Amino acid sequence: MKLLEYKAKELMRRYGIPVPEGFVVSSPDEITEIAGPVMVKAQVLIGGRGKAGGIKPADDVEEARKCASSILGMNISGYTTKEVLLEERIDVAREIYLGLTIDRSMRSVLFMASPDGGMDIESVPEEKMLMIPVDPLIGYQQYIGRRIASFVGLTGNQAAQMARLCGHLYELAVGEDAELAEINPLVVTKECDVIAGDAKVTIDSDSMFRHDEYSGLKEDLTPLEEKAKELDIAFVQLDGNIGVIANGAGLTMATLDSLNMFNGKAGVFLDLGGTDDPKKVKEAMLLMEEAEPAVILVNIFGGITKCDTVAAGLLEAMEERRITTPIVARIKGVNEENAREMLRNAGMIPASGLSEAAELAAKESLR
Amino acid sequence: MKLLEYKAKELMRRYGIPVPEGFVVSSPDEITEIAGPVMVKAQVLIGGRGKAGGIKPADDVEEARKCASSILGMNISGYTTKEVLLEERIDVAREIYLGLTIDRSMRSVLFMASPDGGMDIESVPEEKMLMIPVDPLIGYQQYIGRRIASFVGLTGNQAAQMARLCGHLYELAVGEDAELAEINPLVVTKECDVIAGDAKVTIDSDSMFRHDEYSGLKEDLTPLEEKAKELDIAFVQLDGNIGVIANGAGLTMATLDSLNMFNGKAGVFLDLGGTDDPKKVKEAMLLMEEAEPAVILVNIFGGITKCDTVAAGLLEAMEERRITTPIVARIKGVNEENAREMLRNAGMIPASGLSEAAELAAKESLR
Amino acid sequence: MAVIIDSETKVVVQGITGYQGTYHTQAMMDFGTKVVAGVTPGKGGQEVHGVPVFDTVDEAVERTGANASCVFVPAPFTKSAVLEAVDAGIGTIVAVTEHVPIHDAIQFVAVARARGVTLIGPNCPGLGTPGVAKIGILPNKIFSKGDVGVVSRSGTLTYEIVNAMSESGIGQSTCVGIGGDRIPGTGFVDVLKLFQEESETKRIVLVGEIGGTAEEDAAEFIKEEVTKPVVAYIAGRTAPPGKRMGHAGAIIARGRGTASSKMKALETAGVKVAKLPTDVPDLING
Amino acid sequence: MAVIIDSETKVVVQGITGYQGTYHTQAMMDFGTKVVAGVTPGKGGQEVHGVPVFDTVDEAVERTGANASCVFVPAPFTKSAVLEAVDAGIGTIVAVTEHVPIHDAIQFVAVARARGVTLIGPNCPGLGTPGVAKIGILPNKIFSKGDVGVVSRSGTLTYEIVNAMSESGIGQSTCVGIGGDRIPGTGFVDVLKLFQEESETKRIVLVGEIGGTAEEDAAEFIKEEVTKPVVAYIAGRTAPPGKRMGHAGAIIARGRGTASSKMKALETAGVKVAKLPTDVPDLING
Repeated sequence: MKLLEYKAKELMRRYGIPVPEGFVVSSPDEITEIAGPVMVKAQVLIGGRGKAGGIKPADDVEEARKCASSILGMNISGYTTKEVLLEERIDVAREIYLGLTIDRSMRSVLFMASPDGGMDIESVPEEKMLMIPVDPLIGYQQYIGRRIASFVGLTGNQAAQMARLCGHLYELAVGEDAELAEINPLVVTKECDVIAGDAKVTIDSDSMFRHDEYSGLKEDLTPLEEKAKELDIAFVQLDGNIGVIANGAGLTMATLDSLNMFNGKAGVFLDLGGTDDPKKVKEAMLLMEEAEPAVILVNIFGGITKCDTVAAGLLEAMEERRITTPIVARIKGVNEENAREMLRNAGMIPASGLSEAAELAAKESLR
Repeated sequence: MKLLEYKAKELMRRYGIPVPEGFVVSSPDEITEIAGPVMVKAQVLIGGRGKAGGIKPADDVEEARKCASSILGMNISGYTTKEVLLEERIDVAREIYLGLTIDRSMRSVLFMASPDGGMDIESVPEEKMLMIPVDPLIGYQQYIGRRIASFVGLTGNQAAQMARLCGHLYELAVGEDAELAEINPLVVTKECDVIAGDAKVTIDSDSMFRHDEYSGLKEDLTPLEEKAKELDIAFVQLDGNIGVIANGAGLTMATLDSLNMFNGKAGVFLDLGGTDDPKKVKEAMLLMEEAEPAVILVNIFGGITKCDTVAAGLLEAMEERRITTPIVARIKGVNEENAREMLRNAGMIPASGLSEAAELAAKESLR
Repeated sequence: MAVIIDSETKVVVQGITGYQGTYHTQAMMDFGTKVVAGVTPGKGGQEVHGVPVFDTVDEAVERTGANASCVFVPAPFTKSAVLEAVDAGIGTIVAVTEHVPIHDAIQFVAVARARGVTLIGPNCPGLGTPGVAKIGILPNKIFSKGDVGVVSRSGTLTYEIVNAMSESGIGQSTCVGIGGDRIPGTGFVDVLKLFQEESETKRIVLVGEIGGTAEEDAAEFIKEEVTKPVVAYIAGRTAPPGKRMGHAGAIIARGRGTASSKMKALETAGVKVAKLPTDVPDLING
Repeated sequence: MAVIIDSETKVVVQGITGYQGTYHTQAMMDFGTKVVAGVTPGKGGQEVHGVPVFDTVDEAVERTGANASCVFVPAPFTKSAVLEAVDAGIGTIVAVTEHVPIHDAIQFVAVARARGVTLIGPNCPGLGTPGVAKIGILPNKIFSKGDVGVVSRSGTLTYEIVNAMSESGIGQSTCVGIGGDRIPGTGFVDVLKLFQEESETKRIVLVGEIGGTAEEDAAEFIKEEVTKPVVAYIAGRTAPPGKRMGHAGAIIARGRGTASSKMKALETAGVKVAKLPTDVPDLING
């Protein structure tokens, strides 16, 4: 669950991280007063808004309204701008990068910092990027902040501010179940204070059960994606014309790989997770039909359910929606011969192996 | 730093542990109203006040004042009662024991619980006492509370209350740096609630730097003990007549053991800790003189200071106070011959070995 | 012989009274696993398929000598359940539960590893040794006894591949599904080490996926330490790039984590890499 | 050879710019210890007795290869200092600081032990091997080279006994002052194990005190595992009973923890127990 900049900054403020003063509007009319020069910033869940014209300076209310009205509604890489943040303009002396994420190989939280923050952070050379995994048995300790401050070249009072800030960022990550908390740029102002210029926070969606405060937030999803999310089905839109339904990430990817071998191209794919629950198979089928693929390829490895029961779920969905799209279905497990017979009788194209299913679907899609 | 019952209960309440309603007075006149029947309880830092008559029931204000005035000023095992707690009387259905302390061999916090709480807890047989060390890497988890609830025979809602309470007690111990937090009895009321009948909390005195709230609290110390505490010198009053000054707990105890071999009996002993700081030696000497022993035995092992410098400290103290008590002094380390000469010239009895020093002091004390 | 589990393994099922717990308790027993106890707080005294249920793991261990655990409790309670098992002295834990919060996993994985406990998962199918025992949810019918050790990040894809192996007459020594979560208790390298040391395992199959650098690390380890032949399949060659973790993800990855990076690393380490999962049996045989 | 330290030991002094840190840096170097670095936050770039000072332990390790640490920082910062050393990969830590909060000690001792770090202390004099190296504050002049391993909970009493040994011509292999705090990083048993394994140590002296059950545990271990002759002294036979930890203390102790309990346990384990510290040299000699 990605948070918009202003939500992320609210969080950071709550955890004691300095952020500029600001407020959010969804219409220019809401701007009645500004305390001084501001930046008007598009609130979208995608990077690159600066280059897209989504960030503009304004010196008075009139100008601020003008900027807001030009930015509101703006399409930035496919995301529509519905809100803008009006934020006190800060005098930038230096831009630093500070990020906190999950390091798989160390199995820990990872601090990342670079003296060269700002736009081109991804191309910063390795030696300019400090990475410090936080030992989970130890947690955050002041020396981590001291190492970071020293690496990015801060000393004295600024180093102390940085060390405190790193501690707060860690507390935020743990307290809010953030899998990413990034400040780029972290600004050193001309007044020598350290303050978050931008803020990216992603909350671990698996932690929502203990964070009611995020349940109201909507991610910027299409109606189909929204529906899939509610059903706990991974939904991805690609540019081919074969709809793929499979269970498990690995098997789904293997199915895509197999299609590719026969020159088939996946359009939408749905991953049911490790389940072979016939109800979920049926729901996925109904969802898939709305995406209007040329062919549907179903590849289910039956774990705890019998294949014929899964097949029955597929048939139900077909009947309920009178689906006419060609369907290649391969269900592996107990009673698979029964299942194949049921599918054939219902006009589907049954397959027994993964390669065979992929070949049949690809052929069908190229007609 | 031991806390009085009402202070300990304030803490427990703050951490979410149910305690009876109550208030504290230091004079019967302060009692103007009680909400119902109360217990009037002497607030002293020693056990056994019940048997000493320090806890009495009262049904109305008149009676409460009478009880308070009989308990206030009461001497309980050497401690004067300066305050009484008037506490709502609770209907006891069962008394449980719950304690939390430090387990040296497990190097951890230890939960202790018994279904048989109350007066005679120390004689409860081992099989009636559950001990659960809390793995420091894991911390408190609900299953610890479940194990305790099950052991003391609570089920359903009471078990849930108990598990929550154990969690709060652990939070209290860690949050307040308690080395002991004991609830005896933990009462199950006739209304089936679980509530702390009594409360003992000892705060780790080494943690005072982060607990300003306890700095105002005074322990019940004699003036000499108070002075020793300020100087960070361990002061213990025994029933013999030899005053012992040594540095380090082990060496001090070894000095006592040696005295004993020669039939000498230590009165006061002062342990300077691992230091041989001449300033501290001098302060200890001045303190010791106030305790008026028959003989003073000084046994200092010089670590980083030269012996003659330590001896000079002793001499200063003698001159400042015109001390006439016989002094046996043994200072071990660099320049010890010099030091011995200085001591001899000042009229002290120098010794070179620990046994020799003990023998001389014992002989002197038996004159 | 086998890795991690053997005939002395006695399993306690945490969350045994739930649907999954009850179902897979039966499936594990059908496979031959000694399921000696179950735990569900508040349900102590009950029985599930004849297995006694206790309120705490500690009690289960004391009464039944359980030395391994299979965790089916819901995600919000998984951290506490795993820590309870560690604290009770359980030496092998399989955490099947998916959707465990990542910060919970970081904590309990660190504690389990520090305490020398073999933790598989979370979000994993578990492991099985044909003819000996199974802990987890791998389908019983896919296995056949043999000399190939299988280690996989995937669930159903593992079943697919193991099934294909069995159908081709290639049996398994032990099959370990380490799970696809970002913080796995046991990683490829841990299992490869065990396979290399264990004598009944003659050949190894590794099933990976795009994302992270676990396969690259495995390749490194294989190059240095593994002398047994290894066949691998990496799922996701044609998958779209995954969710990006802000700039941070790109900075950490620095070009690694893609299917081609993984396949290249493995090939450099002398591993035969299959194009499709169905090619794995052929590559093992030749 | 020696236990814990050897000629490859390179020490970083945490809190080197304080009075104690500066003094004992010189004393350690006089003893022959390789003190390669100091750490005091904010004072990186300075030098103390020619030893370079860094802002963090990590930097000190990277620049100087330090593999051991001696901690002199004030009690409020000791936890962070020890954890910093552990995190930086230091393998041996001597925490001299006294008055460390007990809950801090519980935490950092647990982490150090879990990470396989040898932590001596807190509140300890440290350890020394004559002719090789010393970490801590034991006085240099008390030592002489020999074959007796000394382990002690006490500070100055250790100096007394080691000094008496040296004056009687009995030298030491390594002398370890584990410190008198309730939560010691390294206990008697840990050190006894090392002495038993190490070949230059032929005999062992153990110096204990009343309180706790560390001596009883040591006696148990000696009985089972130690074949080298052991002489012990327990201080406090005539000391008054210590502060009682409410009921809890009495319940835990159940009669153990007294001088007579400890002496009896040790004697039962075949240990010669001295009545006075000054008797130790005679008992060692026979």
